[in-house]
Amino acid sequence: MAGLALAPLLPGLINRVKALAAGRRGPPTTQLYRDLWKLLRKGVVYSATTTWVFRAGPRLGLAATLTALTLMPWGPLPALLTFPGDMVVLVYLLGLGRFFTVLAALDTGSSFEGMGASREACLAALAEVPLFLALAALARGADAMALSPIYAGLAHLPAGTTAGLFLAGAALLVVYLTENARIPIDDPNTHLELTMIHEVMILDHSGPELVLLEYGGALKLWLLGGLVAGLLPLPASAAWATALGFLAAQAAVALLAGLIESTLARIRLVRLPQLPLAAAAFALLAFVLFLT
Amino acid sequence: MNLLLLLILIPAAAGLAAFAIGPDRPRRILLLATAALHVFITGTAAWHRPPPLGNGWLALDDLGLLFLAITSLLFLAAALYAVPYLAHEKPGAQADRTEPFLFVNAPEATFTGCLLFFLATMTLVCLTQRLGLLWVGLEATTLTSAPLIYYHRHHRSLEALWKYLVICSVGIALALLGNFCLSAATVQTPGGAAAPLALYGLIGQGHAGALQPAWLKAAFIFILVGYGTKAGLAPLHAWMPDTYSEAPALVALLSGALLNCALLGILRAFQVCLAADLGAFARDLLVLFGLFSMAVAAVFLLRQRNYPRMLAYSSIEHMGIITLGVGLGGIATAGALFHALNHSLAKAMLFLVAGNILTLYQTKEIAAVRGLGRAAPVTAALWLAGFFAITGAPPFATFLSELQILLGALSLDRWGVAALYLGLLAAIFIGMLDVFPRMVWPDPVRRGGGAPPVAGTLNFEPSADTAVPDGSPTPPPEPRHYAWRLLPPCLLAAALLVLGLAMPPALAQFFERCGMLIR
Amino acid sequence: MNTFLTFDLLLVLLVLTNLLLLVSSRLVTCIRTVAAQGVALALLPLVLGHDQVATIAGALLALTVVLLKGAVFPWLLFRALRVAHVKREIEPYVSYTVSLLIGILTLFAGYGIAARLPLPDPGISPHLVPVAIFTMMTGLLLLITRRKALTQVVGYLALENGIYTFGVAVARDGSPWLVELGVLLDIFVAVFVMGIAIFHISREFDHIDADQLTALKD
Amino acid sequence: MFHLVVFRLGMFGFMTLFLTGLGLIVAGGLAALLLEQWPERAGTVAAILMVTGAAVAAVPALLVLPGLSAPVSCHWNWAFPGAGLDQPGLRLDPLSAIFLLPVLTLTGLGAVYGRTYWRPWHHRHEALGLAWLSYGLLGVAMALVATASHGVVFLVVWELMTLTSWFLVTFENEKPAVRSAGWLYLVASHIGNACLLALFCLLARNTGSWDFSAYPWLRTHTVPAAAFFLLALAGFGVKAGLAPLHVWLPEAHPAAPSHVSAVMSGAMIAMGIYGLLRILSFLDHPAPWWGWLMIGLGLGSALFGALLSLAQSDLKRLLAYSSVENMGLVATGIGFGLLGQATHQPALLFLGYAGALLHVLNHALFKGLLFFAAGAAVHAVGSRSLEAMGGLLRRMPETGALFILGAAAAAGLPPLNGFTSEFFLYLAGFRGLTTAQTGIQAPALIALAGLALTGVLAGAAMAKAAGVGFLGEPRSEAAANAHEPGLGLFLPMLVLALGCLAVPVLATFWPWLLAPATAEITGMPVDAFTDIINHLQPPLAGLTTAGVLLLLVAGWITLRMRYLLKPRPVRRAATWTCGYLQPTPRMQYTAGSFAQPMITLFRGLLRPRYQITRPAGLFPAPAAFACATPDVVREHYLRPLFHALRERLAVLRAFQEGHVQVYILYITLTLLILLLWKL
Repeated sequence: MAGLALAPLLPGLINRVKALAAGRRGPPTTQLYRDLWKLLRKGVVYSATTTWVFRAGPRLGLAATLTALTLMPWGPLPALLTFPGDMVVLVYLLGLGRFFTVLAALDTGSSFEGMGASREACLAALAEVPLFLALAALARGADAMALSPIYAGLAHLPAGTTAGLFLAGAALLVVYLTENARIPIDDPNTHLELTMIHEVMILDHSGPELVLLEYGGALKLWLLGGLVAGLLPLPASAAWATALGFLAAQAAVALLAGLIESTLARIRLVRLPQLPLAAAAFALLAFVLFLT
Repeated sequence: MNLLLLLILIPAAAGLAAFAIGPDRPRRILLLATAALHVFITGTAAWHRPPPLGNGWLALDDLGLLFLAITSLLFLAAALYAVPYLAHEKPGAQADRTEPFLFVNAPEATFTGCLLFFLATMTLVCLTQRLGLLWVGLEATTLTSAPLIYYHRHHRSLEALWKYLVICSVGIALALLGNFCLSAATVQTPGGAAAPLALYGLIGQGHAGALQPAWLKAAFIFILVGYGTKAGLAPLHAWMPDTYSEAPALVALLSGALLNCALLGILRAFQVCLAADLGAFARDLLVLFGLFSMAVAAVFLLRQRNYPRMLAYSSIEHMGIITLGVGLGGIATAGALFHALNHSLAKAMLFLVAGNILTLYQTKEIAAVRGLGRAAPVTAALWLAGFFAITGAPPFATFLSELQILLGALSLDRWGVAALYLGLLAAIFIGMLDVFPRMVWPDPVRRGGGAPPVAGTLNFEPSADTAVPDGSPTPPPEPRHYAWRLLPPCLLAAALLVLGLAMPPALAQFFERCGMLIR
Repeated sequence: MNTFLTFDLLLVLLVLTNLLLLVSSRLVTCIRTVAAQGVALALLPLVLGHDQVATIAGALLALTVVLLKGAVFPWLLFRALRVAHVKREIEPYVSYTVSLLIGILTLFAGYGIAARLPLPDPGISPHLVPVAIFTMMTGLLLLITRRKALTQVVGYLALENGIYTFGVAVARDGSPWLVELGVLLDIFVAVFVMGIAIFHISREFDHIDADQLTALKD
Repeated sequence: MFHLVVFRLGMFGFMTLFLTGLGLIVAGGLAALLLEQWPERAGTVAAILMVTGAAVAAVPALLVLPGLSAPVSCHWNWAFPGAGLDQPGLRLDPLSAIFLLPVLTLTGLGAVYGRTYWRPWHHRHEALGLAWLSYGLLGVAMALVATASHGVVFLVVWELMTLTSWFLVTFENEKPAVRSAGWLYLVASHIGNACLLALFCLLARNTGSWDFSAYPWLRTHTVPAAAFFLLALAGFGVKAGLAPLHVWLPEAHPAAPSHVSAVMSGAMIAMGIYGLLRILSFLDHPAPWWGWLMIGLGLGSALFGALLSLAQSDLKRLLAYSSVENMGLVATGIGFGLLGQATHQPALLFLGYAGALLHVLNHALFKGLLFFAAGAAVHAVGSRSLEAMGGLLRRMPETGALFILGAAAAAGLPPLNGFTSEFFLYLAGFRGLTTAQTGIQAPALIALAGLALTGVLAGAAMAKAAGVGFLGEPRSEAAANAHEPGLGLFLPMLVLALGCLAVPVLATFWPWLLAPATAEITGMPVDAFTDIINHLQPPLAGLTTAGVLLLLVAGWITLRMRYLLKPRPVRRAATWTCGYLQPTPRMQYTAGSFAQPMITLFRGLLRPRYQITRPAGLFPAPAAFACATPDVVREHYLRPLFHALRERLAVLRAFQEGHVQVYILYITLTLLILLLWKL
């Protein structure tokens, strides 16, 4: 539940790191909370072209992410809901959100949002394979079929498999960056529609509608960040210590993302596939390491 | 009087009478009556087998009965068709359909008379067990059918006649040589002198082994090439497409029966080979000819432009199938004999429908016949049904027989033969598929009306769609008595369906018994 | 005269007629030659002294053959010739010299084939089967290489003669007279019908060139 | 009480009931043929009879499926040469029942749909009567295929199915595209059929019987099982549309009337799967490579289908490729099943087979729905091209909503039915991954990655179909004037949509329902699966919980938002287009451009064709860009092959050159060769 409250911190954290790295002061870490709060009080403007699908997009997107959150373990701590194959459900719930966001974008009839939708779908296609490969590698490593036992099992892995964990973590990190449209995949702060991917999709959403999207985005960052963070060695002495450790790990992942964003430039759209492909290769390698 | 003799004499006498009768109507009735009587007597003879006549001159065995029944049934269909057909043909000069000239028809009396003689000679072939007499009968079929081919008296049918006459005569002459070789092979047989070239003598107990293998082989080769020419086995088939495309539909149909008769000649020689332990040698040749015929037909059925020719090639294919089945032996034999019946029915139906289409559209070009489905729905339905029947699609009986032959090939572990057989059947189907629907369907609409052309939808079909001028040819109104001309093909289709779905068990046993004679 | 000698003389006559058929361009010569050939081989059974000749039926049969091949067929063909107004075979597909060469080759091939077929009766000349095959092949060669429809009929007759020779040689018990008669009747009708066809062809086309009958093809 | 009734009926009536139902369907077709002068009445009578017939025939299927009734059968006498002693017959067992459900459902609903859909063709009533008859016969043929228990009967009804569907595919035979589609369909079917002929003849040859009941003999004897498997795969693969045997499918499905497309796509191609499973049920001890081959083929088809589906701009063709994809998923499931069978892992086996069977059902539901809805859209717009649609959701709200629902289901998204069966497949994949056998783990990983990629691509394709076709501004005049087609088209869609929702609700029951059929395939007793099914309950229950949770959360957010927005100003404005004041529909992202990034990504495989007219000079003329992605297999392999064959073989036609002399030469040469060779 803490995730619900803390998630909007993450984008702030990333931006903060970026600003610091660039030598600026940057917006406060809680900027997203303020944005959300402001937006929440506004009215909305709907495009005359749109239908209920346009409104369903943000709602279903948020609902899907929220549901997916119940499946995310806090490191070795089990998730609210856990069952064999829950990682598939998690990934597909994100897919559901994306499907309707894409539809909502297409519903506006705008060429820009169509373009964003098209690129988003393409990125998703690219990210899905490393995500599954990484999760499968972890499942193999922990010899379990549900997220919670997997992450719980990782703590007890033999010492030689750290490299595998590291590789799987790298793959998940790429997925984290890709799915959340961060640099070097996408620049969330760009202001030219033609170069945007995720942001251009939500051009027409306003007010509370935008809140749903932005908040959903933050939650997704939390969710995928959690998958990476769970891989880090967390204190296992007590549940509260683990939870605290997990929060710290989440923050660490965000910091890492911030660092990556500050040091790398956005890669060209045509060369985009290389990154997820590399991630897939990492995940495969991790799998091979877990096999032996 | 012996039924067997009656079977030959009645059509012969009717043929003589047909020449004598002046007015058309009684002559047509005579034709119908003879056909019906022939079927009736054949049925009776099948029921109580009449005793052999003379020293094997005329005798009815299962094999002969099968081919006799086919001949008789086809003749009935032809006679039923002939009456409205002849009634439609105008006396005097008429314009040709494709070229600018006038021609006349042969006198109807000649036509009917020859038709009946033709029946008599075919019956003789089916009934005799003396190979010499069988030869005489087969040569006679060529001669009695020659005037039929030249019914429409113009240069194309004359060319057809000449090819038919010369090539078949040469072929049959070779078969005569085969008969001589056979009698050379029999010199040492004990019963040889008593009844030369009588089948029972040749395949009877103790006689067969005394045949001289070298002569027997030569005999089989000559007979196979000789009768094979008449039966349309590739590469001896060349006369067939050229002749069939010009003969009246009716005659082409009867030639279907004729092919079977020629095949019977080969089967008789095959029986002798089997009895003399030369089965393997003969089988190899039959399988070879069968497959080669199918292959040749497959090649020529691709891009065929003329539908009677297409039917001729299809006949070559099916004679190939039958030969293949017989050559394989085992279960395939019964299948092959069953197929002989099915093919005759299906091909007869197609020829009759083709005749109807010719009457409607006045052209033999496939590309010029379009929109049959709307212009003449029943004809179109029959044409499509014929297509599926001839390509061996269920529920038509052809499917069952082709399946049996495949099963036979597989049962004997002839994998290569089975694969080739299936492959060629598929190729032939593809070739014929280019033809039939195109004729039934209306002109393709290129612009407007419905969906725009979708990207990536490229036409697989050969480009004959563009080869024809635009504008659907509108067929002239159906001629008088047209409905009557639909009856025989309908009956044939029904027969094929019945054979395919609910064959009388006795008939199935009959085929299996026939099969035992030559396996 | 010795039977064997007579017999071989007849065979030589057959060979010579064949060669003449192969080189002759005059249709009249061809018709006469093939008629002579027919008469010659009708005499073969007499020379061989077959049993069947002894019977009246057999004698009648031989007489019929002579009549048919020596008189009726030439008459039919000459009639067709008159109608068609042609005298010569023009430009065969294969020149006369080459035809001759091929003909001689087939004679050798005939010996080759005959070697594989043991004669049932050792009393028969070993040359008979090769000559029969040669005659057949001559007929087929004429059918294949000549252009005029009439020459094709002549070729058919030569083929028939060859087969008849063969029959005389190997089927010495022969076919029953009924079949023989049937065979003769068939051949007669065949030639008759071919004659009629030639008549029609010449009327329809103003020529009797079989090689120009190619409207029907694929 | 219920059991008692079932028992009573089962003794003497289930087969009769089934056959009565089929008879009613045929009667519907015949009635339409007889009443063809009055097309409206003909359609009504046919629809009523067919729906009744389908419902009646479905009763025994529904009872046999979960094992409430024992399998029922009937026999009759049929003699033909070589028939042997076995009596041909029908047998309705759980495996048949699974496949009967989509067949009967779609046949019945399609009849209702067709009654309205065919109205514009009423002036061509003579063609319509035949089309109705073909339609009825198609339904019956499929039902008989699923129940035939005799090789020859199977082949006969199989061909009947092909021919009747061919008649329907070529219904609009004046269109060149339809003609070529018909040609391709029949050719492909025939080639597949050749394999099946060989297969059944081989079966008969080895067992000496045509009767399926004799075939379990094969399980205990040494037979060339691999040959059976490969022949079945080739023959049935054509019908199921497994790549690269799928070429006919994307041509034929769009060409057919929409309800026929639905029946063909939802039920008929599943018959290919049925046939394969039926053959597998005769064989025991599959080799592991069978499983790998199936998984490879299946994933290949799934990926290929999804990609090409994404590349299409013809709505029905897009759906057709999606069928290729889904059949690929089904094949993957069968592959897992075979693998489980080969390596003696009942859990993997069960997940694979049950997933495949369930996906067949689900595919029938959502693809039927999608084709119905697409038909309504095509009907309204007069074109199948997505570029001519757009904005249909505003004009056809119900149809549009159902299409989006179907699209989401087809994209395999939770909580809809498509995901339920894909979940089985993923579980199978993870099961393979976590098994102890090393040989399975790595390929299972690849399979999982393939499944994942397929899922996303299918999602993109479906988003494209729904988004470009139904959302945004109308892209053509006709689309702007589109309107709801009425109840006749809507009702069948609604039923299928409810089905899409009902399947996941029943998630935990499906293993129980599918167990008898799986037992039938593997020859194992049903009890053998009890443990596995019990172990399956938590994931399925979890799936349901997650679904329910999702709906609750979404509902809560929606309500909350409504409450929140009630007092707020809500304005309507034009879409933001970077400052353009008058955006036109032509500025929208097109179907082609939506797919472009992904097509470019896979251009090496898809080989798209670009046509570019570049702007040039100071005052450039209008520029253009067009991209088409024709089927790779067809364009780059089959078409050149066929073309070359035609050309080469045509040369041989010169042999029939007309001279009688040459013909005699052929005879002479044949004679000489034979004499010299054989004598």
